[in-house]
Amino acid sequence: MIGFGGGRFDRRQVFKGTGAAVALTALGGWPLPAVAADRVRAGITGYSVINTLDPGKATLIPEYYVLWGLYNGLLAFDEKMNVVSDLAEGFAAVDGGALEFKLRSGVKFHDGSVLSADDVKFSFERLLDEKFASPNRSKLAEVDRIEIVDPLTVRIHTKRAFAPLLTFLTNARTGTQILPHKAVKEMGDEKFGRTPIGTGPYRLQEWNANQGLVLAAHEGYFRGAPRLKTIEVPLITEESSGVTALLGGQIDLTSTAPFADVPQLEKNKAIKVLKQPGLNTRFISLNLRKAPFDDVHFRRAVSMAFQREAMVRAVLFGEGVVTNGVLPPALGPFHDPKPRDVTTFNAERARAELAKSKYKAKDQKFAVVTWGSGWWKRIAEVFVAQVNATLGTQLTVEVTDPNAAYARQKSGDFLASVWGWTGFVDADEYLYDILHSKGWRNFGGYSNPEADKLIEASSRELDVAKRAAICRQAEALVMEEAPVIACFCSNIHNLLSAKVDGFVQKPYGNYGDQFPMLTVA
Amino acid sequence: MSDVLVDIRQLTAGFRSQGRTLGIVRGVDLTIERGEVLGIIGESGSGKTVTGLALLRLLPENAEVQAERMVFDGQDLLTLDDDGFGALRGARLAMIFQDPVASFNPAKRIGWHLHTIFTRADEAKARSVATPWRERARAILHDVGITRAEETIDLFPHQLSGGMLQRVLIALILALEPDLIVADEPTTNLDKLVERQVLRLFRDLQRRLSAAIVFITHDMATAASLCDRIAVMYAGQIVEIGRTRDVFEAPSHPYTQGLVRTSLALARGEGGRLAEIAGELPNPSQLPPGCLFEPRCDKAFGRCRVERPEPFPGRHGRAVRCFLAEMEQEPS
Amino acid sequence: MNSKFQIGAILRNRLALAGLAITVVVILAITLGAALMPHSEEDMDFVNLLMPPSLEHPFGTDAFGRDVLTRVLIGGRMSLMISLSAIALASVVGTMMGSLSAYHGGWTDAVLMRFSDLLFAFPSFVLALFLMVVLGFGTPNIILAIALVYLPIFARIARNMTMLIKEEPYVQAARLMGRRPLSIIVGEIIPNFSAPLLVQASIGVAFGIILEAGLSFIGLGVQPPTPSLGSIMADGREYFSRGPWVLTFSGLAISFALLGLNLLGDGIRDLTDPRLRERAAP
Amino acid sequence: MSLSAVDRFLPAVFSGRRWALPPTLRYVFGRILGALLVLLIGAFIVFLTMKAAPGDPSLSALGEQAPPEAIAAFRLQHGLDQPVITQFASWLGQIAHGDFGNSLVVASGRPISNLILSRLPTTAFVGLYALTIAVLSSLVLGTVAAVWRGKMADMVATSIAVLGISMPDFFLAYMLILGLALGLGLFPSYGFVAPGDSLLGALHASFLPALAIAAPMAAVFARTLRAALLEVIRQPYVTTARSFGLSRAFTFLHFIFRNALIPYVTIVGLQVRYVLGGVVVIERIFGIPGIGSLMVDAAFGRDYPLVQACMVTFLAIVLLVNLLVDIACTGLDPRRSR
Repeated sequence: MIGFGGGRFDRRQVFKGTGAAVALTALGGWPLPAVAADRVRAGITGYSVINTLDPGKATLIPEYYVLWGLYNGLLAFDEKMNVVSDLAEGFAAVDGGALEFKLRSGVKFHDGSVLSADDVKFSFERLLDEKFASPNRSKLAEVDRIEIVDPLTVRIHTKRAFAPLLTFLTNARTGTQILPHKAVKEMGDEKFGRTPIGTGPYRLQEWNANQGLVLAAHEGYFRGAPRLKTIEVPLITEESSGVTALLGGQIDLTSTAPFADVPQLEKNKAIKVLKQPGLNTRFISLNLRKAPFDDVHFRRAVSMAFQREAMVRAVLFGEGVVTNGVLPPALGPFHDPKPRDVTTFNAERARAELAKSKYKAKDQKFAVVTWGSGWWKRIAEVFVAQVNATLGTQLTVEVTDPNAAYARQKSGDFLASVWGWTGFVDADEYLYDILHSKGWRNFGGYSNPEADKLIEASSRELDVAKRAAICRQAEALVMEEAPVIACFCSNIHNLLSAKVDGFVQKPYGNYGDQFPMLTVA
Repeated sequence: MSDVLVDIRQLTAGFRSQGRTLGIVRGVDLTIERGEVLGIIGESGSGKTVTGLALLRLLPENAEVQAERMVFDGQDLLTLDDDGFGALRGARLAMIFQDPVASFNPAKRIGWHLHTIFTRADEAKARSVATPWRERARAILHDVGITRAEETIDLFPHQLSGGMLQRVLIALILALEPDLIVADEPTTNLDKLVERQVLRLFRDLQRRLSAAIVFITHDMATAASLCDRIAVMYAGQIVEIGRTRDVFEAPSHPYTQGLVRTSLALARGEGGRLAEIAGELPNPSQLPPGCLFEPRCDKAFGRCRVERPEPFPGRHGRAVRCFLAEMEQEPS
Repeated sequence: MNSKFQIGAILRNRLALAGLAITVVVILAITLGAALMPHSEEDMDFVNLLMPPSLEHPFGTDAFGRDVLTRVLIGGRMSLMISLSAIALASVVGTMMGSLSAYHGGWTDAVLMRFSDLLFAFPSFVLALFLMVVLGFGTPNIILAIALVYLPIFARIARNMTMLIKEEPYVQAARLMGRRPLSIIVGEIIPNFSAPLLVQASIGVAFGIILEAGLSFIGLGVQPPTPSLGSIMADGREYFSRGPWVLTFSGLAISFALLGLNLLGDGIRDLTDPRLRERAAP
Repeated sequence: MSLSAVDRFLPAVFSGRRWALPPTLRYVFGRILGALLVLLIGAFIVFLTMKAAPGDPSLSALGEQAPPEAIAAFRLQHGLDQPVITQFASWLGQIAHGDFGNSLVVASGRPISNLILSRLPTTAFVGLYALTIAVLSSLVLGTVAAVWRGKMADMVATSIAVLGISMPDFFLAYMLILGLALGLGLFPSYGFVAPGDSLLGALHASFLPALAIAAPMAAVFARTLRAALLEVIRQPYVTTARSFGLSRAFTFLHFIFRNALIPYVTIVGLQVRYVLGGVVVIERIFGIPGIGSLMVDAAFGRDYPLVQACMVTFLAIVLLVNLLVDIACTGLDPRRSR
């Protein structure tokens, strides 16, 4: 059994005799917090479940954290969210609107096989296969067919122009990572998910369900063998436990940090805090099919009835920025920084909107659904307290567990519910999925034909500046009707022990892709 | 060295409770001679058991015991510390309790008890015995009339009857070979037949060890059958003491007279109820100002109500705590 | 022989006395004290978020700028209310179950007591957790979960005591007079073991408070904004390093209250259980 | 030859009329059968109750981005749309083969029996560690309190015991982390070292969680021991032992303590329920990969089969310990064997 506590090591390592300190521990000595310099313990904090390491099946954030280090996509993001090359050396639009990708030569999978265009075609077609039922199928939904030009050249034909395609081919929360055709066929999907093989800098060495994993360096990695031979990845359910573990020297790196602890941790010399506004959006999801949120005036009244700045202070302890829509600032040109009246606190205007509404404040006694005991719960608490104070409503908070809250979102069994999404890398995932009348994350039933048209148009526009302008226009149009009540976007954090260096944080909350960059002093 | 084994003067004992001390024994004077059997008779609450326990310093922690003099075989017990006293117990002093079942360690077998006592006795007598303990155990169980000794050794106390256990207890005492045995109503819980057998054992025991026995009982007849002398206790005082024959045949204290009457009535098979002495023991917190027996005494007169009688000595070590006895004796 | 014993006896009484005093202080605090507090337990103050203890806020403020002392007092009331309701429910149902079981014997007994044994065989917190997951969130469900956890203890006591008492002549007489079993159980049997029930209930209230706190602590607690001691602690744990006073003071408050209840429970047991009283004579 | 050796030497072997084994065995078998029956009924009730729970395991299993097709496929694959009775029947059938099925959410697709078997040693280690701390400290506290009853030592021991009961274990855990781990740096605040890797390391790493679980237990044990000792001290056979002049130490050990052990062991056995309960929260705080944290994850994830399996495991452990305690008490108290 492998574990990840103070002075944890696996027996093989000891028998190999690496590191006198570790060997001493095995002889019954005290567990030493220091680790050998060729390994790092990178905790995944706040999560306890990794179900699969098959990109085609992955849905959970911690699954991505790990598989980003096991696989590559054709493309990747740099820290400024520019799309750069990864397995593809380059790409170009060819006649007929297809995208042609030139693959690097000599890229080896963990099993020693060499990457070819067939693997790319296989990976994408597998994702598109309806029988495979991939949760990431929508990323390639616009793809018509995949053509192998030569062993190192692939063409992707789309049904029509589809702007988000490039971002969806990055090694992010996309599922479009490249798998070895032969190995997957030999193992079958189920087994592959548990013994994954990719081209990434690390391969899976050991996996204890619900406890953690051990990754070993991929010596044949196309950018050169990683410096750190071993990465231990314990799953630490409690974020606060992750902090104490880092402070106590039981781990070296965390994937997240509790918002409250960040200011103190920034003062702590033993620790480095990396942070920036993340690619996420937090809002109050409203059910527009039911009273009172079927009334746009009531929605606007509520949206103007609370101070988002206070919410950021009380909920995130300042670790975030207020938002005026669903597109977060990290999306760059897609984000419109200009404040909107409808998402700005103004008690008088809120009450004026309420007066126009067909609903009376005092009749409103419904519950705002939220979950857990942490900051999700606090969003609802601050929201309800302020809205009640401003409008005289009698809203309450209903805490459930995430599962029940999600089940109610899907079934429409809610009036208002704290909600949010994280790790989306393309504006389309926010606008189309959440606000388009056909978007599958549009739980409230919002429908605006004009907005639908704009959103659809944006995905056809390949010029980034023009596309961003359309997106901003669509968002502005939608937010006037307040189909969701935008709240804020939270910072993302990584905590590093002072002796660890080299981690470059990206707004979508990257993790495993940085493992080969790490150095230990 | 005289024949006096135990000499006690003005023994008082009581229990502290809620900040007060409730007196139970109120100035008992007692001498016990070597090898004699002294019976202490009284109804429950009269202080006879407490006297016995005080003798072996076995009263619980909340007890308060005082005496002017407490000497055992020339040794002053009052100045002896707890360890010194502990060395006497089991070696020279021993006690047998009313409830044989409760006297045994329920978690241990009979053999264990015997073995423990052999060890204690050998240590006290500073000797080493070559005979295997099992053999000694068998022998001593035979001595107290247990025929299936071998099996008995391996049984737990709860598997034996009260009578059997009392026999085993006597066997334990036998092994200890003490000089003084305080037996606190050892036959009360036994049926008549077993009681007779156990009493016979006591006589054997006394003969073999030539130990002095303080036999505490509420039964006049039992006492009469066994004891050389009898002390009658009432409300924490010895109201009458003397040779068994003297006390039994010519009870002097009205209380003793009552006890003897009751006993005779019972022996004749008459219901004891009529002959019983009416009334109850005085409440220790509200003692009568005069004679403690006065409220129940049908012969009480004026003086009894105001003055507490002292023991009035008579012939053959007789002493009676009653003004009537004093008056009867006066002319001679 | 030794006079120290008496001091000890008084000291032991003093512990029980201290328990009573603490309990009275706690009850006064969560009733009168809470009413007299200048702050509201729900009003947020976004200027004074997570302020350390001061004269204005002796226990500091929480993430919403709410006065922690006020919340602890109101939360204590909530916790006590939950625990009392749960124990009341458990004692009534459990006692009836145990008594009926013993009185009727046979199949009723077998089924009811097997059920009670089964409940009793699960670790209490595990059972409560399971029940909360099944029942869903919310105060009534917490009460129900705690009651179910504690039910078998009352059932056992009631069954054992009823077994003894039902053979008593007055119960037999009542039965011969044709009184209904329920009336006999309620009228004749249960009143005869109210003392051990009372002791168990006082211990149970302390137990219930801990159980509620534990459930709230892992996120299965009462609905906000109503505070309970457990939910305050759960909040405080979220920002323990930033504002340790929230968890520390609410934890100390719960420990203080439980100390009082436990000492008092000991005292009641000493008073009602004659076997535990020091005997006046051998 | 020491006396205890004699006591051990004495049993049955030599005596003729010996009946001990068959009834004792019959008693033990009866108890085992009874426990199995309770286990079966327990499993049944847990299963039915779990089915009544709200929520949908497919949502937890597939994550928040899962589209409807994936959910439908998942439900079909795991038979979640079948009638409850059908599901229960197939579940029972699996259990008959020692198979709890696969986890749906927490470790999707993994056999639950493997999951539980890998967690069991961890929980057993921490639990036994806590139990050992509790037993040792309660032996000292309880004995001190009883021997010097009513005196200062009793006061102190009793107060410690009452404080132990009054402090919720999870609060104590945080205070221990604050003081001993983060403050003084004496113990790690997080993580678990398997005793198989380094026993000292394991004892060191698990000290704080074990202490947090042990404290309330130690308090209960100490009070029980004190009460039991005081009860036994009043027994006539103790006075008899004193009247034999047996040494204080011998009397205490063989008469008083030996008999007080019976209620003590009974209570220790009953408290195993408490240990297991405490383990749930404490494991989570300290990040210990045991059954407790598995159960919490399963419960929040609506991993039905895993929650069921955890409940049944907990039930089985408690029943097993009850059985062991029962047998131990029968050994300790000869009056029980009849």
